[in-house]
Amino acid sequence: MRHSFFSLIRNALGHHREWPPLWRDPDPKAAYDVIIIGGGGHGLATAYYLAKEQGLGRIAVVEKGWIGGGNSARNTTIVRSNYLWDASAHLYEHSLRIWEGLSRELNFNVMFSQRGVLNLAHSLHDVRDAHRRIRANDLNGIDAEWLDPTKLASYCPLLDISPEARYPILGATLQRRGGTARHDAVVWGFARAADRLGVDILQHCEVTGIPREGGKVTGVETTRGVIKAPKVAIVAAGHAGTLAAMAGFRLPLVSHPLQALVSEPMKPLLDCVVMSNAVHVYVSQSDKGELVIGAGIDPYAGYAQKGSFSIITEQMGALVSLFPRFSRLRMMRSWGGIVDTAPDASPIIGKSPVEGLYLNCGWGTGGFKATPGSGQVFAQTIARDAPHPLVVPFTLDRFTTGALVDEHGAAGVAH
Amino acid sequence: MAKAKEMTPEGNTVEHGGFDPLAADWRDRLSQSGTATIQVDAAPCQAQLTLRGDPADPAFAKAVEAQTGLLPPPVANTLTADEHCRLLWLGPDEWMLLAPPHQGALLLSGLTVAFAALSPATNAMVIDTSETRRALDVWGPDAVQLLERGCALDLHPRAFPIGRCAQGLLAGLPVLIAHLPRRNGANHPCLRIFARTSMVRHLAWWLVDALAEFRRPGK
Amino acid sequence: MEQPFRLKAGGRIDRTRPLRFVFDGKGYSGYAGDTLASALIANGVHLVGRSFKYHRPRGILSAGAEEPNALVQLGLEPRLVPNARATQVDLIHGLEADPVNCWPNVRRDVLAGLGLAAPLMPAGFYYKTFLASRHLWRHVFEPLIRRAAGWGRVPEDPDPDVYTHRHLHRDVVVVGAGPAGLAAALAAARTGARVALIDEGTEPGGSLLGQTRTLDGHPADQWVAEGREELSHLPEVLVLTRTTAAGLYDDGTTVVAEERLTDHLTSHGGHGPRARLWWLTSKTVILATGAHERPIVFPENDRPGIMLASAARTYALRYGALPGKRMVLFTTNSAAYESAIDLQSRGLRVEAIVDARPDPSGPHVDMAEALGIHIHKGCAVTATDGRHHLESVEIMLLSPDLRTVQAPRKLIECDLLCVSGGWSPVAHLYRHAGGQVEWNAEVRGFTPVPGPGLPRVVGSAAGTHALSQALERALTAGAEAAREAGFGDGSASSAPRVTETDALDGMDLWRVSDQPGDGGRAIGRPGHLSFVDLQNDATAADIDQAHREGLTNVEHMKRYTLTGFGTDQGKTSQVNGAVILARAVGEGPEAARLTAQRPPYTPITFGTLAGRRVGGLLDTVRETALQDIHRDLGKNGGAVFEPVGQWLRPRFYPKAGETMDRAVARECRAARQEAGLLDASTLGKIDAQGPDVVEFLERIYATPVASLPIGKVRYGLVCKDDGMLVDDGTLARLEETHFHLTTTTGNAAWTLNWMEEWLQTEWPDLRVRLTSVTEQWAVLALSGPKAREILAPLAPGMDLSVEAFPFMTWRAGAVAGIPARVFRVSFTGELSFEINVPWRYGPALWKALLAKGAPLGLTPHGTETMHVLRAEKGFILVGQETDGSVTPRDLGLGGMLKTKRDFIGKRGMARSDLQRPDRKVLVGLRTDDPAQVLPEGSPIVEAMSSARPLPMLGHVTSSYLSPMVGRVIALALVKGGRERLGQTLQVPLEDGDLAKVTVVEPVFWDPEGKRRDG
Amino acid sequence: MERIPCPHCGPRPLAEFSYGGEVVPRPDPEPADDATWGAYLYVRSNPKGPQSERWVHIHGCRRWFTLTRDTATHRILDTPLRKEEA
Ligand SMILES: Cc1cc2nc3c(=O)[nH]c(=O)nc-3n(C[C@H](O)[C@H](O)[C@H](O)COP(=O)(O)OP(=O)(O)OC[C@H]3O[C@@H](n4cnc5c(N)ncnc54)[C@H](O)[C@@H]3O)c2cc1C
Ligand SMILES: NC(=O)c1ccc[n+]([C@@H]2O[C@H](COP(=O)([O-])OP(=O)(O)OC[C@H]3O[C@@H](n4cnc5c(N)ncnc54)[C@H](O)[C@@H]3O)[C@@H](O)[C@H]2O)c1
Ligand SMILES: Cc1cc2nc3c(=O)[nH]c(=O)nc-3n(C[C@H](O)[C@H](O)[C@H](O)COP(=O)(O)O)c2cc1C
Ligand SMILES: [Zn+2]
Repeated sequence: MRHSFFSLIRNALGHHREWPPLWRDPDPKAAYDVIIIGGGGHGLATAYYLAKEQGLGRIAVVEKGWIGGGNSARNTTIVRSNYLWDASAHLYEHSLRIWEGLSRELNFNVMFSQRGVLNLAHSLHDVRDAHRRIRANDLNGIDAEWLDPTKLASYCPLLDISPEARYPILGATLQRRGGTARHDAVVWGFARAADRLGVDILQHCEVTGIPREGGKVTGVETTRGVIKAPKVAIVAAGHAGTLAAMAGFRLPLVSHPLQALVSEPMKPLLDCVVMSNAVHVYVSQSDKGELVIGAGIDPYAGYAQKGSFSIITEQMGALVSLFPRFSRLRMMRSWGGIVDTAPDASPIIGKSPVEGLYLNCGWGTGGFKATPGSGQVFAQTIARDAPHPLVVPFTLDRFTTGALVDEHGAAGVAH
Repeated sequence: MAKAKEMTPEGNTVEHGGFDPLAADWRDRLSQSGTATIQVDAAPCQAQLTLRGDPADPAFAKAVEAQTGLLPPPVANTLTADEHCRLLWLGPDEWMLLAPPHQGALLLSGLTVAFAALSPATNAMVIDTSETRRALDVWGPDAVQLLERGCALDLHPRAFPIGRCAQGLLAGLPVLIAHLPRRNGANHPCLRIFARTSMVRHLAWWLVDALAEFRRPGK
Repeated sequence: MEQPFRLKAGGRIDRTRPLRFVFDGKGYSGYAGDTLASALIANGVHLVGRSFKYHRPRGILSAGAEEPNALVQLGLEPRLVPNARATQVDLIHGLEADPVNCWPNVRRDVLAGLGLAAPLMPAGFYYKTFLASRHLWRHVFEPLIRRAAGWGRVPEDPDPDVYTHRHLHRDVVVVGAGPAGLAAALAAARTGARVALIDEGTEPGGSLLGQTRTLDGHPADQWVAEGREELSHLPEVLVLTRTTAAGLYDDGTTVVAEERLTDHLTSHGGHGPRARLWWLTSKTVILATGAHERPIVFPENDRPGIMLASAARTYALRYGALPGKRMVLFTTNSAAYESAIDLQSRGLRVEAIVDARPDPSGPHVDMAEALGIHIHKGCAVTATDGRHHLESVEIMLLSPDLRTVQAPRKLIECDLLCVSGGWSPVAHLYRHAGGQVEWNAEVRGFTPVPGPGLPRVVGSAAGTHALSQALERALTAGAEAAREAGFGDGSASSAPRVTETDALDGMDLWRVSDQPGDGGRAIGRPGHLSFVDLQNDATAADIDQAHREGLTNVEHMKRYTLTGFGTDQGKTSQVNGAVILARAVGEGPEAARLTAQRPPYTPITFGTLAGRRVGGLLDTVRETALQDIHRDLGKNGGAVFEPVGQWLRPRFYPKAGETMDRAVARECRAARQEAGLLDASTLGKIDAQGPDVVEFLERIYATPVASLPIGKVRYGLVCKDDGMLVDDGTLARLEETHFHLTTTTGNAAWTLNWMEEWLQTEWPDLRVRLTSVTEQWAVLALSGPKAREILAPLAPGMDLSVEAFPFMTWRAGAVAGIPARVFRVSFTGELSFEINVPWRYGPALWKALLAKGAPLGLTPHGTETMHVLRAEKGFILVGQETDGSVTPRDLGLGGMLKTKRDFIGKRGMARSDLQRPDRKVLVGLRTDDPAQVLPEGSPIVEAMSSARPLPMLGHVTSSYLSPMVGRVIALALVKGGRERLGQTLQVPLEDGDLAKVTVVEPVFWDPEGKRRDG
Repeated sequence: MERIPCPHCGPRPLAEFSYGGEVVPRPDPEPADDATWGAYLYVRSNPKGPQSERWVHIHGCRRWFTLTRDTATHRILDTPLRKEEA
């Protein structure tokens, strides 16, 4: 059933009793052409594009919990493409272009909202870096602007731009095409669309082993039995390392807790995304009204989907300093995700040391924005067993050669 | 060639008066911020020497005792003291010697010589760090409460009795806090807080700000 | 009449202290001790807000933290409080409160009609529509949705209040001061342990404050008062009220709590902080957080006048306010009969008890019947009526399987419907610490599953609803917790005798069917909604729909229907929602899973979280000994500062009316032509000594160390093991085994820690001692052709001649009578002395130098001039010419690297990508236009075009107008830059302009280095 | 995880410490090929479960130490022995 205003009316007449499941709940088949491990946004997008663009028939996504319950459920939903290095800029911009038509493509409103993303500069060093990034963005065909404090004040009047501030705001970069999207909708939209193309979405199916024969992957062992496949892809974010271990290799990744929190829902007050690397906080307001607020990662490795309280107090000190009017608002809920941080804050996409086993991980604190693009280029990489041109710089061998794509500056804190 | 260690840690040998981040106006602000139950003041400037060495080497402890009259405190986060000097634990092989300003140079050279005679395995050394920290004193019945506003150490007298010291964070900046029996001869204990010299004014500001909470209206 | 629903007597309010307040623009009165909710009820005000999605009229459901409906906008600018729960707002004189989500007022809300559109707004409707155009979405639909969503308004002005923090260590922390918590705290405190007892309420007592029980023959409040009294005499006990435990961290040993200090005192900001954040670190934690009564899900269960049974009783007994005149109780258990009985005795007429149990019996039933209350057994409320307030309820008989209802319908007129669907233990904090809960059929709630390392749970929170048992177990838990912390022997006194009226009997009724077609008859009118989550307007039908759409995991259902997503975090809806979903799947409550519980327990103010570390106190400000001088210098009120790490460094010293460019030009000229003076005290300084110090430094530095003679200084590079440059500085050899090292300002702490890490973890055998001496030495950099002339008279004992004191050496001696170490290093290319004196003499030295030097043209300069001067010389600045991806070789410093022995970074640099010939390397740029400063960070291209992406060759790292060179200079990292010397490249500028540049050697001033000796 | 046990100072607030990560031995650089070196620089076991890791009491005694922590729960399993308090 296609979604539209008319189908909504039609269903209202039937008391919404006729909506079909967004996706089926099939039993695992004995074998597939490709098995995607990880039912987050990236895994589901990969499955969708495999089915849609690569013409692969039998595809399964196996998810140990509920789809979208990993970082896809936990992120602050910032979407932008204004990365520093060419390789990243091209990859994220590719994704941003897909975002712009995604709701229609999926026939599911992912509530992509191009409300603009600000990155604040608090020191001359920040200004220099901001300028470098803006100018590089321009040559990469990515929209980017510099707002001086005056322009910034009119663009986002809630900000305290007084020069007396402890870390005065010297200006900000703005990507107008950046914004936010509804994280759950992205997962559900891709799941529904993939399901319609025949992809089996297997929830509560945890991969417990990755069997191999002669250095070649043969499928996965799961809590719902062994499933065979000549091609398997690990798209498990924070758990990429544990899955790699099952296949007998290690990755240049460390999993860290990253926390986020929301305020109580408020009437509209903030119509853009604001990020500050220097004081470690970023914020936007969701369509439901809550402020969605992120901060820096917890410093230690961890898989517990929770972090330390001190991070939250620091984050709030920074937020209230930037937005003195927010002081009397209240935190409604806080939570943590497990982010797979790579040494250069860039993802790893491509082949693994095991034949037939592919990797899509290392998105760390900032992979939500890449969800559609990542799925698309990764699908091609899997189907053709050769890296898509956009992912060539992001293959695993960069950690041998040293050709890192160091986005720490542009990736900033976390998003 | 002149040796670096000829440097004196003590101000009187030179003509100019030294700069003190907690000079008059800050001392005034601190004392005026005090309440009936909490007093804050700059601590007197003392010579501060950092001592390093192997506590397992008895010769090291002996050398320290011979020069200072004090044994390195055997227990972590405690201090030993006599009327003149104090020796504070900073780490398993690190201590801070506090001495009257005019004794600093003497102690420095005495310890330097004494340590030179020790086995290289002890890796003993002494260095003048008088300038690196500046201290504040806080005392009064609510002194601990004031610090608890920005310090996660357990400063309750059960856990932090007189004779204890600890390094940690106060107001977000690194400090060393010592619980001393007396303040400048006055007959009450005090908490002496050492902060890095470049940060001590920020700490003083923070304390003044924190004290506002303890002043009753009308006072 | 004032307060028409106020009882003549009774309650814990102070009738001698009447208070005036305003709600929705109308004046009312209440008493000290009231909450806003109880005062509204006393005034007969039940319509307090509008719901989120459908703008339905809503009243007060509860008397506590679980309230989903009664959200108000509190106070006046600038002290607005958005989204306050009226049930937890202490009434104060002059309080102003407004309902939210309605316009122009709560009775005549223009969006009230939205309820009619409910059929078009099922769960997640927005995902299914607005798909036509992304512009329409962004500019029309999304703003509409946003405007309709959200509750309160953010204040217009910055918050005038301050907030504070306090850290405290305890042996035992007890959360919740109801009977269980009080008992546990008493038992623990009697051992002498340090105890904290915290409760979100205004006074200890918890549920005992709204009941009629007796303990040891006395009214419960007497027992509470005695307990409080005893605690107040124990020296190590802290009792905190109006303090909500927000979260339990660190395996359940850190309780984070917010104490509200002034909101209950005045509306215009009290004395002192508004709230305090407590960080309670405890050896053991006891949770005694009670239980929340559960509503029942039935059609139209959301009207004002529908209230939890225990809440109605609390309003009457604790606040002396009657929530209605004629009530009906709808219950699944006997305990709720107490509410009916107590309310009847307070003058309210109980029209009927509708008991879902077919055959209720027991003392409560007998008592109710004795009072002449009619009990409709095996019945359920199936509809309600009343526009802004409940007017009647409709009841029907439940089928034996509870799934359907049967005629006859019966209508009962009433203005209060009390509901009780059982009790849900409050296990929020337990779950924060990783504890699990599971369905407990006996108490019909999800109770904590004990586990190692988890806090103890007592009282209703543990499902122990019988008061005598709760007290007994709490006393034991308190004593045992104290023993674990090292106090007492674990034995506790015996519990007080209780008039036991608890009734555990009850049944499960999760939902009164509103589903035509599932075997039963249609009930209620079409469009009747059965609400599960009152705040987010999530209905049972929404959950059905979520189930049908495949969202059968409770976490999916929550996110799709928004059940439990509101400011109450589902305290009254989570269990109902989870079980309704389980039943849709065909399972019972034991199969239901609750959604994750996360901090905070109730919303916590941002200001409280931030504490005083906001604004200027956000981060430490570091100052050199010269900061006062910098502030005073210059005519415009001192230097212009720039933040560098935590320091504030003078950037330049403008004279009156001078722009930055002119000031910097003046400072540069002085430094090159006469002399300049820079406060370089912020440089990191490390004292390194020990028998193995040379070996250690050889391993750390990429540049050679051992060959450095005593008395000499060398420039050193520090790389990470990946070969990338991270820091630079100088090494001065003081003695055979003693060095003075400098680091960049920004990396000082990092570099020392990095060296210690290698020393302590990798090479513990090396005998080396590292000490930070950053603040031991104030550093003044005196440089310029007249430096020697200025310094000489101040350092009579020091031979400053080139021969006696050559470049890259250091000498000790007195400068201006101050013991000093003088280093002949130069960051400007001019003759230069970096004079180190004990920190405290920095100002004295500064003054002495200026006194001698000013007549000769000595001019203080800031960091900006320093940057220009060093760039003219092609000296790099770590962090400006580098970005973590640049090696020393890329910077043209390869020649300085050690070739023979290993050092940190050597192997890393040998990796293939770091050997690539086309790496970006440091070059100079000469702009065609001599006045065209290139914005730092600008890209460099072969030839500009409109093609995108356009490949970049590199970027400009530094660019300044050089007054001495007489033109703009620039440094840049350019791909294969050395091979491009002489080539013309282009730098696109922001406004579409282009700068043409020629690649040159990166040294613009004195390439032969003749000036450094003066 | 709000508190870390320093072997010298006892349990202290997390903010006083700096995390050093998994313990990784540095290979002999001479024979190491690029893959070995890259693995040493970047590749980690990143276990979900017990991990031997380094911390430094940076705002306390400045000592580095190693402890075992379960990364799945953040619980510290094996704390280095605290030096005798006498
Ligand atoms: C607090 C926070 C804020 C963030 N903010 C932003 C932001 O603003 N912008 C942005 O672009 N990015 C942000 N991110 C990052 C972003 O969330 C992630 O990069 C992105 O969601 C990753 O998607 P994914 O599909 O790869 O991973 P996930 O959504 O985590 O999916 C991986 C899935 O794999 C499953 N899995 C793991 N192990 C197994 C197994 N053995 N068997 C089967 N299944 C398994 C997991 O259960 C999970 O569902 C943030 C992250 C966090 C935590
Ligand atoms: N009929 C029933 O089933 C039922 C239900 C609840 C209570 N009771 C009665 O209460 C007795 C048990 O009393 P109890 O002490 O367990 O519960 P209680 O409800 O009396 O007390 C719990 C207290 O904890 C406080 N609290 C909860 N969460 C908090 C938090 N996060 N921070 C600070 N304070 C918090 C509450 O404000 C309350 O004062 C029972 O024996 C029974 O008599 C009965
Ligand atoms: C962008 C965003 C907005 C959210 N808004 C809310 C909200 O309004 N109410 C709420 O209770 N939780 C909200 N959450 C948090 C989720 O309830 C939940 O905490 C998060 O998905 C992590 O899952 P967990 O807490 O179940 O582990 C939001 C999460 C995200 C990522
Ligand atoms: Zn320590």
